[in-house]
Amino acid sequence: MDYVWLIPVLPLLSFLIILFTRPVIYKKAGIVGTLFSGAAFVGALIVLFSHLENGNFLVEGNWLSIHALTLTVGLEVNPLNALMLVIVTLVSFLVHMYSMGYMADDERFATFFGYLGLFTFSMTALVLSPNLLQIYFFWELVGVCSFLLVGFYFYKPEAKAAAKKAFIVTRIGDVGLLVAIFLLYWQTGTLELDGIFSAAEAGELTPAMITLTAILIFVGAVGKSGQFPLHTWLPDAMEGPTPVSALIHAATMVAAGVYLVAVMFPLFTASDVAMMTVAITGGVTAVFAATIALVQNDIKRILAYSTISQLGYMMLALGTAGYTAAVFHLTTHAFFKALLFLAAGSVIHAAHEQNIHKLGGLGKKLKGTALLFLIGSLAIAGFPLFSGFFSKDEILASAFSNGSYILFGLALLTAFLTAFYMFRLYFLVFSGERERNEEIKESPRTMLIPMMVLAVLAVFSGFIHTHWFGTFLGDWLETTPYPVLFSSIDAPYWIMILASALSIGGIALAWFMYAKQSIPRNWLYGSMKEVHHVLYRKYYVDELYRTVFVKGLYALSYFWSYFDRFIVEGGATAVKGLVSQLGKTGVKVQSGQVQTYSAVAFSGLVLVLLVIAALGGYFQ
Amino acid sequence: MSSIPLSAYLVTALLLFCMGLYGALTKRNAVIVLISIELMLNAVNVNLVAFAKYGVGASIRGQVFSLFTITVAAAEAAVGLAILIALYRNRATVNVDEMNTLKK
Amino acid sequence: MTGLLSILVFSPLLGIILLAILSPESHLVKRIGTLATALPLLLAIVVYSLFERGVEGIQFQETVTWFEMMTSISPNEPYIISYELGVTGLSVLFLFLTSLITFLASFAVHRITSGTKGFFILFLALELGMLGVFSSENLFLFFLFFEVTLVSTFLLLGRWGGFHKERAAFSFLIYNGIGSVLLLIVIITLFVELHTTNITEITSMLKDTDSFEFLSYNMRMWMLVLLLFAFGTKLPIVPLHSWMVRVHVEAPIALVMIHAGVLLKIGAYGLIRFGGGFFPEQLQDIALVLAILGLINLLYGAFIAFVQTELRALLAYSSISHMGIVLLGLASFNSVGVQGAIFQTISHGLIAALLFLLIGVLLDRFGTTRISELGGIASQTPLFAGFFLAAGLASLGLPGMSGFISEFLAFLGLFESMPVIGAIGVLGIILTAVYILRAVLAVTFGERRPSFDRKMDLSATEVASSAVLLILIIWIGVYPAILSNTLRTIGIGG
Amino acid sequence: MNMSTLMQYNWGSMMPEFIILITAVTISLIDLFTTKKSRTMLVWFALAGVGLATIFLFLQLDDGVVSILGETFRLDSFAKAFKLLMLIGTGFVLLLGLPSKDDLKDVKGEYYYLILTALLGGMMMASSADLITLFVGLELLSLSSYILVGIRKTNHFANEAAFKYLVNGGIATAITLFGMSYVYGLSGETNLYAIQSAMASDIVSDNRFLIVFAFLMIFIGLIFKIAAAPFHMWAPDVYQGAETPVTAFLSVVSKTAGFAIILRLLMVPFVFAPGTGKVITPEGMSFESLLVSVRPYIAIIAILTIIIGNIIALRQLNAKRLFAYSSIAHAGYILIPFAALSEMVFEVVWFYLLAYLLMNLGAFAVIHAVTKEREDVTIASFAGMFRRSPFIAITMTIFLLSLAGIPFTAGFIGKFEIFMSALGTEPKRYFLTAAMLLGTVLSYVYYFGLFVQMYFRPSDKKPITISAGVTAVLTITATATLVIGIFPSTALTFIQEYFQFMEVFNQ
Repeated sequence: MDYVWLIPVLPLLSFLIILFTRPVIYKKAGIVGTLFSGAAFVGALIVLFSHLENGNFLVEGNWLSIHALTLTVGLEVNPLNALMLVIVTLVSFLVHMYSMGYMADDERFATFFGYLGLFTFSMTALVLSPNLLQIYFFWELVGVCSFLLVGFYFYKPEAKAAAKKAFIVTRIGDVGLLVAIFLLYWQTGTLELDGIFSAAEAGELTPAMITLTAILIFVGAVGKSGQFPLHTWLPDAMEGPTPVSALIHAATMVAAGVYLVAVMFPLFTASDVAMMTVAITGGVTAVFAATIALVQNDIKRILAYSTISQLGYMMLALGTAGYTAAVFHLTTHAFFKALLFLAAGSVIHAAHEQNIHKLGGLGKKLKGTALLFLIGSLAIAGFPLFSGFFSKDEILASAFSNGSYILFGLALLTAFLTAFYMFRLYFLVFSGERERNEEIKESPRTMLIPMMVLAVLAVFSGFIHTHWFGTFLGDWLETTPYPVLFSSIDAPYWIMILASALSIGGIALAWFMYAKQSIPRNWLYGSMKEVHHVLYRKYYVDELYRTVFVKGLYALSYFWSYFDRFIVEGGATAVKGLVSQLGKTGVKVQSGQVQTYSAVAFSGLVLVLLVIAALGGYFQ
Repeated sequence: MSSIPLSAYLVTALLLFCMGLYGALTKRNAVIVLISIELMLNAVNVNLVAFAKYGVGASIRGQVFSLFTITVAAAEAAVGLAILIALYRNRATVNVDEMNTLKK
Repeated sequence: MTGLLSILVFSPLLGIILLAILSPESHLVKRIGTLATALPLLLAIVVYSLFERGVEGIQFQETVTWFEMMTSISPNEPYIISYELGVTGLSVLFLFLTSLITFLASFAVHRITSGTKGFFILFLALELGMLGVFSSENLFLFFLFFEVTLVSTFLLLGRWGGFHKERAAFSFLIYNGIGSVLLLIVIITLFVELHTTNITEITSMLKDTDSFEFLSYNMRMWMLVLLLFAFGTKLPIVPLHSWMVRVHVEAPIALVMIHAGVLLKIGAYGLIRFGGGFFPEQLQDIALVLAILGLINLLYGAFIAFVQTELRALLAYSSISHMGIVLLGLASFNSVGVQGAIFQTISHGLIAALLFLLIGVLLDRFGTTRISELGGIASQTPLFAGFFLAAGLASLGLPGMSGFISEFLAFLGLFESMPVIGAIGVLGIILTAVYILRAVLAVTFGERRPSFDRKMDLSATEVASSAVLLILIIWIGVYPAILSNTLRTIGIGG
Repeated sequence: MNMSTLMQYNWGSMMPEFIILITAVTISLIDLFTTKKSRTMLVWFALAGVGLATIFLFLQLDDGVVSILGETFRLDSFAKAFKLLMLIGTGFVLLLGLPSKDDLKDVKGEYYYLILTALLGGMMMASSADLITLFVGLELLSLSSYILVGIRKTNHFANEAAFKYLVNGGIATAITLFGMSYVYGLSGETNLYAIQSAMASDIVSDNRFLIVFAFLMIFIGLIFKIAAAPFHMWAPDVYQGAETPVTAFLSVVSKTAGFAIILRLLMVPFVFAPGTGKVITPEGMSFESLLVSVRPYIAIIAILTIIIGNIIALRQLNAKRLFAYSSIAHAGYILIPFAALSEMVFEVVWFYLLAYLLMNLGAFAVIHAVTKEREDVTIASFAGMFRRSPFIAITMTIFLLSLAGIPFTAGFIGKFEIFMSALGTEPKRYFLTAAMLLGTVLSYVYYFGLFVQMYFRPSDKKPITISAGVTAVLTITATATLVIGIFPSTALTFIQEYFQFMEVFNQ
C-alpha cells in the first residue's frame, strides 16, 4: 500500500525516459513503455488485493500554504479508485502492447509511446487523488494528453481541428468544475473530499449551494464524458490513432466524467435537482447518440457515438441513484469498448479504410478479428450472459426502481438501438462477399493478444456482480470511506427478459437488413428522408455551434479590435493632433511683426487689469 | 500756487502714454515708432514730476528720477537710431512691416 | 552582508565600462556583453539564497544620507533624502527574475546586426535601472531608477526597433512619461507632508490615525488614483495600452523579452507595494473598480488577441489579458488573491520571456511572425514546435505549470470577495485557451510546407535557455511553495 | 553729502562692480589703439576681469548686509547669489567667444566691453535697493544687449532682431516705469525699504487698486526680460537673429538679472502692501496682502508661459528658435515658486537658475559649435551627431536630459524642488503642478526628438571641429550638470551656508 505512488510514477518515468532518449531508443520505446505500463498494472493488482484485505488507505501532505489557505496533496485508495486503477493500467498496458504493432511504421513511434506514458501517469494520478484540486490538476493533464494524441497526425488539417476542438470543448466543462471548486472552498474551507462531504452532511452548505456546485461539477463531467450538449468533440477525436481512441476515448478518460460524479456522489445525492439533471442528461444523451450512430458510415465514429451513448447510460444510472450499476457498467464497458476499438483498429490496419460501405466480407480474411469484434458487439448489445448484459440490466433495474418511467423507457430504447447499430456495423464490415484486389492479412500477434485478453474480460467480467452468483462488486464498493448512498435494488425479473429480448431483437433486425437483406438497407433513407438526414447530420448540432458560438466569437473579437484601433488609438491620435494644431496656430501668431508682439503683450496687461478691477470690485 | 489738481497731471500723462503706445503699435515708419516710445517715457516723466510736486510726501526724488529717465531715454533713442541706420543700409527701408524676415 | 545590494544593482556598470573601452568591431563585444549580464545573475542568486524566508521586514538594508533640503523659514525641519536599498520577499523574487531574463535575453542580442556594442551598453543600463527599481527602499531612488529604464528603453527601441520604431519609441515615451510624472507628484506630496521618502517609514506613518490631519482621506484617494494611472500605464490597464502593443511589435526581441518579462511587472510591483502598502483602506474602497478594470483587461485582451494576424501583437494582447488577472487578484483584497497576483506577475514574466525567446527564433529562421505565412513547421523544427506548444500551454494555465496556480489563487481569492465578477472572469480562461491554441497550432501544426525544409531547428543555446525557463515554469507549477515560502511575509501591500 | 561721508562708505562691497567697470573701460581704450590682429587678448582680459570679480565676490560671501550710497546700493545674500550666477554665466559666454584660429577677422572689441557693461547692469539690478538705481541698471543691461544683438552690422537678420528687441524693450521699460511712477507717487519714496514701510499708510490702502495696478504694470514690464507670456514673442526672433554667444547671454545672464529684479522689486516693497480682497479677522476687517491678491494672475501668467513655450516648441525646426521656446517654458517653470508664494521661493529659484545656466549655456555652446559650419542650425543639422562628434553628442545628451528633467542631472533636482514648492504650500497649487507636469511631458517630445537626430539618423557629413573655448564650456557645464544632479548637496549646502535669503526683507 505504501508504494501506491509507484503506480503513477512508473508511466511518468517511461514518459521521461522516452522524452529524453527519443532519438536514441527509437523502436525500443515501445518495449520500454509496455514494460513500465505492465509494471504499473501489476502494481495496481497488488493494490487491489491489498485493499481487499486491509481496506482503505489515505496519505496526505502539504502542497501550498498561504496565510489561512492550506492546499494538500495525497494519495487515496478506496474501492472505486482501486477498481479504476486496475481498469486504467490494464487497458493502458494492453494498448501499449497493441500499439507496438499498430504504430510500427510511424516515424514518430517513440513520441507516441511517450504521450501514452504521460497519459497513463495523469490518469492513474487522477484516480488516486483525495482532493478536488488534485483531481482538477490531473483532469486537465489527461485533457492535454488527449489533445496531444488526437493531434498526433499534426500534419492532417482534420487532426489539427479535432485536437483544438477536443481541448476547448472539454475546457468549457472544466471551467464549470473549477468554479465549483472555488465555491466549495469558500463554503467548506477545504478541498478534501471527506471535508466537503462532512460539511455537506453537517448542513454547512445551503441546499441551493449544494445544487449549484453539484451541477457545476456535473458540467465538468459532461465536458469530459462527451455528454450532450458538449459531446461534439468526441466523434471528431477519432482523428487520433485508433489505440488512442481505445484507451482514452473509450475506456478511461471519457469515463473520468462518470468517475467524477461517482466520487462526488454524496454531494449529488444531497440534491434531487442535481440528480434529476444528471439522470435526464444521461438518458437524453444515450438515445440521442444511439440514434446518430444508426446512420453513420465511419467505423470509428459509430463506435464513438456508441461510447457517448453508453456513457449517457452510466450517467442515467448515477442520476437514478444506481451507483453500483454505473461503476459496474463503467468497468464492463471499458473492456468491451476497448476491445471493439482495437478490433476496428485491426480492421483499419488491414484494409486502410474506415467507411463501412466500402468495407465488407472481411470475415473470411480476418477470422480472428471478426470473432473478437463479434464478442465485443455481443457484449455491448447486452446479449445474455455477456458482461454487458449484466451491467445494463443493473442500470435498467435502478432506473425502474427509481420510478421515473420515461427514463426507464429511454434506457430500453437505447438498449434496442445499441444492439441494432452495433450489428449493422458488424454485418456491413465482416459479412457478405466482396472482391478485393489488394492483399489483406490478419494483424500481428502483438495486436491480437491484447484483444484476446479483453475479449475474455468482455465475456466474463459481468460475473463480478450478478444477482445469481453474488453482488461481489456492489458489496465491495460499499466499503467506501465516504457516505455514499446505496439504493437497494429489487427489480422484477421481467426487466431482464425484456432487455435480452430487445437486444436479440435489435440483432435480428440488423441481420435481416444487412446480412440476409430481406429488408432493404435504405428503407429509412427511402421512407423518411428528412429523419435520415437529420440523424446523418447529427441533429445539426455542430452547424448550430459553428453559427452561434464560433461566428459570435469572431464578431465580438472583430468589434473590439476595431474599437481598439479606432476609438482607443483614435482618441490618442486626436489629442496628438489637437496639440500640434495648437502649435500651428501659435506659429501663425508669431508673424514676425514686431508691433503684433507688443500689442499682444499690452492687451495681456489690459486684460489682467480689467479682470482684477472687475473681481476686486473696483467698479462699485 | 496753481490750483490744478494732481489728477489733471496724471490724466494728461495717461493720455500721453496711450498716444505713445498707439503710435508705437500702429505706425509703419520705424522712426515714428521710436519717437512714440520716447512719448511714453515722457508720460512717465510727467507723472514723476507731478508726484514730486503734489504727491504724497512730495520730495525731490521724483525729479531726480525723471532726470535719469530723460537721460536713459536719450541713450535709448540713440541706440535705436543707430540700429535703424544699420538696418536701412542693408534693407533700404524703414517700414516696420517689412521687418518680418525672422519668423516661423 | 551590507553593500551586497549596491554591488548587485551597480554590477552592470562593470560591463558598461568594459564595453565602452572596447572597439565596436571587436569580436569580444558579444561575449563580454553576455558575461556582463551573467554577473548580476550570480549576485542575484547569492542574494536570493542569503535571503531569510519568513522573516518580517526589510533585509540587506543599506542607508546613506544623500542630501537634505532646508527652507530658510523653517530650517529646523529639513527634508532629508537618503540612498536606501533593501529587499522584501517580493522584491527579491523580482531581482532574480530580472537578472535571469536579462541574461537569457542577452543571447538574443547576438542576432543584432549593427551597433551591438551600443545595444549592450544601453541594455546593461536598462538592467541597472530594473535592479535598482526592485531594490530601492526609497521612493526617490525608485523614481530615479524608474526613469533610467525609461530613457534606456526609449533609445533601444528607437535605434534598433522595427519599421515604425520611432513612432513606437515616442508613444512609449509619452505614455510612460506621463505615468512617471504622475508618480513623481505622489512622491513629492508624500515627501512634503512626511519629510521622508523611505517606503517603510511612509507606510507606518500613514498607518497611524493622526496622519489623517495633514493627509485627508480624499487626498489619499487622489494619490491612489494617480498611482493607478502611473502604474496602470505600465501594466498596462485598458485603455492605456496602445503604446505597449506598439513596443511589442516594433522592439528588438531582446528588448521585448525584458519588456514583457520585467518592465510591465514594475506596474504590478508598484501597485502592490505602494498602492496597497500606503493606501490600503482606499484600495479596498475602489476594489470593485479595480476588479472591473481587471475584468475588462482580461476579456478585452483575449478577444482582440483572438483575431490578431501577427504573433507579436497577439502576445501583446495576451499580456494585457494576463495582467488583468493580476488586477483581479489585487482587487480580491485578501492574502490569497494578492499572492495570486504576485504569482501571476512572476509566472507571466517567465512565460512571456519564453514565448518571445521563441518568437525571436521564429523571426531569425523564417523572417516573419505573421501567422498566415507560417504553418506546419513542426515537421521541420520539432524542437521549436515542442517548446512553443509547451509555452502556449503554460500561458493558457495548464496545471503543472506556473500559470495555473497563479490564476487559481487569483480567482480563488476573487471568489471570496466578488464571486459574480469571478464567474464572468473565468470565461477568460476559456478564451485564453481559444486564442493561444489558434496561434500555436496555426504555426506548428498543419501540412508540411516544402519551402520550410532546411530551416534550422533550435540551436543548443536556444534549447538551453528555453529549457531553463520551462523548468522554472514547471517547477513553480508543481511546487509553488518555492514562491510562497519567500512571499510568506507578504500581505496586501507587499 | 560731503566728501567725508563719501569716504566712509565701505566701498569694498562694490569691488566686483568696480572691477567689471574698469575692465570694460580699459578694453574699450585698448580697442581704440590696437589693430584687429592683436585683439584676441581682449577676450583673456575680459575673462580675467570677470574672474577677479568672482574672486572678490567670494571674499564677500561671509560679511553680512552692507548698504551704501544712501541705502541705494545694498549687498545682501540675495545680491551675492544672483551676481554669482551672472558672473559665471558671463564667463562662459566669453569663453564661447574665444576665437579659434580660423575666424580672427570677426573679433570685435566692442563685443567684449558691451558684454561687460551688460553684466555690470545686471549686477546693479541684483544689488540696488532704490527704484532709480534699479532702473539705471536695467537700462544699462538692456541698451548694451540691444547693441550686442545687432553687433553684426552687415547682417540684416541681426539688425532686424536688434530693432525688434529694442522696440519691445522700450515699450516694456515704459510700462514698468509708468508703474514705478505710481508706486513713487503713492509712497513718496524711491528706496525699496522706505516704500515697504510706507505701504502700510492709509493713503495706500485707500488707493489700493492703484497700487495693485502699479504692481501689475511693473510686473508685466519686467517679464519682458525673462521672456514670459505675454511678453515672450520677441524671444524667438531675437535669439535667432543674434549671434549664438549673445543668444546664450540673453537666455541666461539677462534672464537671471530679470528674475533678480522681479524678486527684489516685487517682493520687498509690496510684502506688506494691502491687496484688493478683504479678510475678516477677530480684530476687525482688514485687507489681504497684495501679493496674495495678485497671486492668481502671476499663476496664470506662469501657466500660460509653460504651455505656450512647450506647445510651440514642438513645431520648431530651427534649433535656436526651439531653444528660445524651451527657455520661455523654463521661465514659466521658474515663475511657479513665485506664483505659489512658497516659503522656499528664493532657494528654489536660485537653484533652478543655476541648473538652467549650466544646461542652457551648454546647449547653446553646442549650437554655437554646430553653427560654425552653416548659418542657420536646424534640427536636421544634428543628424548623426554621435558619429560626427561623440563628445558633442554626449554632452548635448546630458544637457537635454537635464532640460527634460530626467534624474541624475541638475535639471531634475531643480524641477523636483519646484514641484515641492508648488505642493509644499497651503493650499497646494494643483493647477501650477498640472501645468508643469503637462509642460514636462510635452518637452520630452522635442528634447528626445534631438536624440532621434543625434543617435538614430545617419549622417554623411564630416566630423566637427570645435574651438578650445567651446570644449572648455561643454566640459565644465556637462560635468557640473552631472555633479549637481548626482550630489545635489554640493549646491544645496552651499546655499544653506552662505545665503540667508530672508535678509532681503529686513532693513
